Amino acid sequence: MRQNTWKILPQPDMERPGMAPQLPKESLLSMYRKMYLIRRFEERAAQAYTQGKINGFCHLYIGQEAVAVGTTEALRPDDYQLGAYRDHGYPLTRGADPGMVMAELFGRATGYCKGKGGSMHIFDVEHFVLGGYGIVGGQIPLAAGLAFASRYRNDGRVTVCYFGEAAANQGAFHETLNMAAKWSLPVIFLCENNRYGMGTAFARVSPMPEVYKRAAGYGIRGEPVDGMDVLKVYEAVKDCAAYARSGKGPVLLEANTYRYRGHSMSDPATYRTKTEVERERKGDPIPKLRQHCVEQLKISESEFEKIDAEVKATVDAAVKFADESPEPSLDELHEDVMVVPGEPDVKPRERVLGMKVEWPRWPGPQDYRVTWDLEPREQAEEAEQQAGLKQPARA
Amino acid sequence: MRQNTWKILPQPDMERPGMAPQLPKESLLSMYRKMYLIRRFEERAAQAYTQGKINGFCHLYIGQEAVAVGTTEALRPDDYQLGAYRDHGYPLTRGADPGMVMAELFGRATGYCKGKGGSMHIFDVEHFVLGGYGIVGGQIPLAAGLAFASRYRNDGRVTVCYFGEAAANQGAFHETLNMAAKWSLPVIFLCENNRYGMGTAFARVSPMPEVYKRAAGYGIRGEPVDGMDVLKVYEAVKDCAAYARSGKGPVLLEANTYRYRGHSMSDPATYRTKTEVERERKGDPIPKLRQHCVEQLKISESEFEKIDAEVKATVDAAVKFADESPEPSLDELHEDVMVVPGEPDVKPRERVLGMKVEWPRWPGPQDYRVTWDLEPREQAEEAEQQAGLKQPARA
Amino acid sequence: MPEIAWREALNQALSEEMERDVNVFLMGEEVARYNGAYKVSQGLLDKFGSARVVDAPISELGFAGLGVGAAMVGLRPVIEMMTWNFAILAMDQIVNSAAKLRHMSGGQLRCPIVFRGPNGAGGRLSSQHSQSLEANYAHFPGLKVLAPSTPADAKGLLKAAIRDDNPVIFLEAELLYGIKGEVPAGEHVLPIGKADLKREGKDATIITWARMYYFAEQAAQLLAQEGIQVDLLDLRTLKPLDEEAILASVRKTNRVVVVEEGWNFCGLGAQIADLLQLKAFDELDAPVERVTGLDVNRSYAAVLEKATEVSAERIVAAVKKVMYREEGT
Amino acid sequence: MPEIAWREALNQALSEEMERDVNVFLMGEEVARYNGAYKVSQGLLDKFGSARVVDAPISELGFAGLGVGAAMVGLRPVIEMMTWNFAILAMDQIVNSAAKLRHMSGGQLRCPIVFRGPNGAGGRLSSQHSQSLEANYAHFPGLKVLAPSTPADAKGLLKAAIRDDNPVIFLEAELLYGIKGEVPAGEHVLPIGKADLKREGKDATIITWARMYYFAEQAAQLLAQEGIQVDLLDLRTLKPLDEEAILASVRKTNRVVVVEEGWNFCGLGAQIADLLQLKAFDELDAPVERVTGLDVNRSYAAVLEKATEVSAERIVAAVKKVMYREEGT
Ligand SMILES: Cc1ncc(C[n+]2csc(CCOP(=O)(O)OP(=O)(O)O)c2C)c(N)n1
Ligand SMILES: Cc1ncc(C[n+]2csc(CCOP(=O)(O)OP(=O)(O)O)c2C)c(N)n1
Ligand SMILES: [Mg+2]
Ligand SMILES: [Mg+2]
Repeated sequence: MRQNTWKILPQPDMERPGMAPQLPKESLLSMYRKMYLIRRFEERAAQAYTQGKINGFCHLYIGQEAVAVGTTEALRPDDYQLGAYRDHGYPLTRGADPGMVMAELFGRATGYCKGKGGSMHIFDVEHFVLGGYGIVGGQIPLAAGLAFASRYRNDGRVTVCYFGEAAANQGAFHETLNMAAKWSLPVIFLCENNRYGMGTAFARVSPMPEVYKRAAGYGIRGEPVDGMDVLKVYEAVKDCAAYARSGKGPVLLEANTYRYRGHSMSDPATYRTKTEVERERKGDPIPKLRQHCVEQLKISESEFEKIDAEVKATVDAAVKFADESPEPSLDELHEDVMVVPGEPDVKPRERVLGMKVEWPRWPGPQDYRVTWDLEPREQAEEAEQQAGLKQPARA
Repeated sequence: MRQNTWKILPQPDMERPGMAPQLPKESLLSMYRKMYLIRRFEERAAQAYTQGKINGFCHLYIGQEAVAVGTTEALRPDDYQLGAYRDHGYPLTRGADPGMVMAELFGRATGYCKGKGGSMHIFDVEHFVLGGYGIVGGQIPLAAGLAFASRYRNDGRVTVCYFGEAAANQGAFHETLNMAAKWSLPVIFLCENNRYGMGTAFARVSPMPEVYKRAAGYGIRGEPVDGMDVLKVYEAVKDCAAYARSGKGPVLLEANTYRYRGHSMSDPATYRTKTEVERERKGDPIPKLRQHCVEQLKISESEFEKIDAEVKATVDAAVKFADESPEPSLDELHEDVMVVPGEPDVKPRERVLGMKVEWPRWPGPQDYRVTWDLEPREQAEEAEQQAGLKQPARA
Repeated sequence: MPEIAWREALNQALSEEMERDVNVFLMGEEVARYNGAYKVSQGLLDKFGSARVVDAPISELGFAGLGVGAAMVGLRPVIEMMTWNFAILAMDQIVNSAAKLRHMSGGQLRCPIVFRGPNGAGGRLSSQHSQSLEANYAHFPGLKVLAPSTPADAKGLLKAAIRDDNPVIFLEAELLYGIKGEVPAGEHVLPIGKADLKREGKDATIITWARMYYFAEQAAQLLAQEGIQVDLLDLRTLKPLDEEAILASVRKTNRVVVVEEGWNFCGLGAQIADLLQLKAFDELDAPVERVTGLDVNRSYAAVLEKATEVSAERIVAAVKKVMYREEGT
Repeated sequence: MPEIAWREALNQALSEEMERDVNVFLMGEEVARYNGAYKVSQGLLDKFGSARVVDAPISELGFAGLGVGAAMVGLRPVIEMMTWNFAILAMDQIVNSAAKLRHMSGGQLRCPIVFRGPNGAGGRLSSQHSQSLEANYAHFPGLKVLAPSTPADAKGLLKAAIRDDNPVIFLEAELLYGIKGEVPAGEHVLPIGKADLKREGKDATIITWARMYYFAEQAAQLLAQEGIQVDLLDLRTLKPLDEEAILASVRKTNRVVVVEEGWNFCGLGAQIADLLQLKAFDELDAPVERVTGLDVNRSYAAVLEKATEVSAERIVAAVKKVMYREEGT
């Protein structure tokens, strides 16, 4: 007989044996490079914001770099990712063109979304980064849809859905986790718990401030990870992705992290003390990885210096590219509202850089059959029979 | 130091020593009378529906009577109650006029809501029964608002919010339980788990079909009760109400029950077997209480026969009253859309029966001060400090 | 041509499109094992299996968003809302995700999804269950809004909606599901954005859509008995609006009545009246009259409900008014 | 009279009403310890304590509904939505609970609640954060909808809204919070439902509300330089609409331009155009022109955003058009 579906799975709270040392040096350096790229990128974005070159809301990822970088490292490059508005880092981990991301922030024609999306809505579909959303929690149901598509087509993909801890109080979170759990969708709900939703410490608005524990309400796997340690994130996501990919269902993974800046560029963050931020700065994930590599793995400092210099140059070039890019043409005004029959999708790097890119191909009518039996008849009938025969706990 | 707010409270699954024998005979007979009143009322409503005298959607409470009757018996008469569209029973437990409830179902001017609400929206504010709602889960946030008002005014009231198990998959459920838990609102979320939401067995759409277990996600008290045993319901609600009233916070109480009829009058309920229904009929809460009284407490059968006869007469009269009542006047068309300045609220029994009724008086500006410190400054500051100092589980 | 009911016409459209394209799936409450609250999906579970005909929990926001996510990567979800009243809970995903995806992504993504289900009155269902919400969706760029009247149009437009690469709001009417009409078997796809002149006349134009078409037709027959011949324009698509067809008719008749089930204030009819006064100012011989549901919450009581509703009599009176042929004046 | 900013005017209204009536409380995201995302609630937590100024979790549907429940038993909640874009998540509780309670209960209950927060563009916020949603709420019976333009009107109408026994949608504008104006200290309560003729002229009427008033005023000044004098009617209340004031003005000027920040299609301006063509058919010397936001999703890029927006220049051109004084023609 089928196992009771509501049984709460064990929630591994304990330290796992580290896989980190087994990582090749290139991986470590690549992760370092990406983290530093995001850091530097965001610092320059902040600067551009104060210069009035970036406008509107601009939410920096500084402090949280280890989460996206460790995650991407642990995934297949064609696994889907999407997140909220604090989204500059996600495409950068996947190999997006930094100049084009910066151009999007500058609202230029050369941006990933032609300057239409801006800071909060960065899409890099070529790299399976599917946005950038501004409604808190709004991306969570979308993630279930991506994972549903993967099960539907049996394409083996996993979806990673980033969201803030404060988004876990949205109804969308509850509804989605219930569906994903029931249908065993291959999705990692990756809560980036940076402890604040705007100016509100999470414990002030939730009696259950450890988000991963909410997994119990859906009978799914839930666990925390140190989001300030890129290797731990890598390790945890690797494990969760394998779990989800193998059909065991979704995971609620809570990365404990910290944002060093205010909520957005306009937030002075007076709700927390300097001491607090300084203390947290000591756990900065970027020097942490570097130190680990230098001290434990004897990688030479000079390699990092070289990376630093390269990243700086890359970001300088990105800013220059954005700055020198044209504003969108007014012809764009009515474009991209409705799809016109026969109109192809826009491929940003092809459009802007003239590169030939490999574009995701969603299977057409002829390409596959659906083999997934989401709810086998016997299972449904059994559930119905169980409902009929139920001898519920009647305390 | 304050206790960690997310700590999961013990969930009493175990049999409690029964309080039932200590109930006075009048209580038992009154509960029997109310259950039978609802049963008979609903049977006659079904009949009237097939005669075309009731229209639209009509959801019968037959089988679930023990839940509302046991609950009301355990509450103060001025505790708030509200529920979904399966709502004919709730006002009847509180002493609503059966003729006026039936008239509402008939869409007559003499109905509780002047025939404007109909079967799904029965309000008897005089008896603190605050509706009757048709959007699944829509009443759940409202209940938190009532309980909020009680804390705000320190009026000692408890709110009971009835909802079906299928409504527990709505985002509104999640958002509301989180708030109610965080603010320790005096509300009992009373899930009437009748195992089906329309034609869907609950386990088919939720990996966690025991609703009370979701309490863990909010760190609140959650427990099941046998909803087919009015004394158990009484006992459980009595206990939960005392708990909530004393400021300990909300409770998620799951009454396991069964509806003998289809979801609504138009549902043939082919998704379950005759055997199933027959088996469940053996647990009918009405004969169960009667048998208990006769066999255990030696109350004579004739007392019940007398009640049965009285109830039948009452319901006959109710149907007659409804049937002979006039349709609303067309002058009503534009009434009760907006409150016109100075316009008093409508008091149904006064309006229809000419009775002088005691009407709830909501305190005015001069009547009270707010003494509730929902979030004492120290508590907020501590939460913020904790967020700052957080050494989260970093597996 | 075979005569079939609305619900069967929809069922055909769904079945044929699911047959044609494996990317099409149907999700909603009670759509699978129960065969649909209104039996639109009768038999589809057996035909297409449980991954393509999916019973959702009562989580409108959640499964609407799930559909949008699936559409982003090339599936073609048909999301059934048990009624549009309940879809208000899902509105954020419809208007903030689906309607904006192509734009926010700068053209990288498309969102081929259909949200469908009954809109408008079901009959004696009181305030929360009787709303006509087309104007609310038509307001948002990025959505198409369809509201056919006949079974044939329903089939042809549902097929077109499923094939469209944009999010489509597809409005049905509970009270039409049983209505029968001739429906072409097999491939029958209608163009989105084209109104249908269902009856021709010269004296006045009645513009309407969805269930109100039947009231308008009834009114047209009554008027014909009095020698008044009307153009009866059934919009079928509410957005994009077929301005051409509207203007062509008013140029001929110079008098217009717009009939709409929902509330008057900020209803879709207001937009049509605006269009007419703007683009046919000199053609109009009388103000555009609107016959709509009354601007009150709907009551359960039969007499009150009836009094809030559009009727053929009210349409007749409005046509006479635009023709300055008011009774007794 | 003291000159204060919009946000302070709102703060005064809140503070005074909370002082006056213990039943009034404020709930929303960031309203308490953070003093409001836009600092409207500055200082209120300190003044009124944590039960009356409540930081809510990000649960729009939940806390909107909580407010409705509290209002049912006589509290007078003011529910702050951080923006109306997010309130779409709460729409069900606003339109299906608040707007229908009195009706469904047959007059037993009232629902004195204010939902308030910024509506419309915030400036370079792209598609999801820039929507003007008044038409969607104005469509529903059972709601009042207010959208003042000046700090004085904002104060006077917010106080009136809090004292009203019906659910009120109160629309602010992020881009106005810093705008200053003279505001009467203390008791200053304006009637709901009364438009304000902010400028008098004879040549044409500009009808507008909220932030667009400032564009209209600018246009009026430009027009005055060319000798064109307009009536500038600031609606302030969108529902119930002040038909009297609208019709009085058109009777005088015979030409109308309606200016609206939101989308054209099914915008509130359509309803006004409909009203005019219906009730002032013979008074109109030209079609009603509408100047609105473009019917596209809003872009982040400065040039695109600007091109979608209303401008004084576009209003000037529209006024000239209704006066048949088009440039170069
Ligand atoms: C539905 C909705 N409500 C409110 C907001 C305003 N808002 C933007 S971000 C934010 C805080 C979210 O915090 P969290 O989810 O923890 O993410 P973080 O910003 O910390 O990354 C709020 C309230 C919004 N964008 N959407
Ligand atoms: C938001 C919403 N979605 C769907 C419906 C249609 N509907 C009415 S009752 C119901 C089933 C609810 O089941 P449950 O909550 O278990 O209550 P029960 O009917 O069993 O008492 C559904 C789907 C609705 N009224 N509202
Ligand atoms: Mg956060
Ligand atoms: Mg149920």
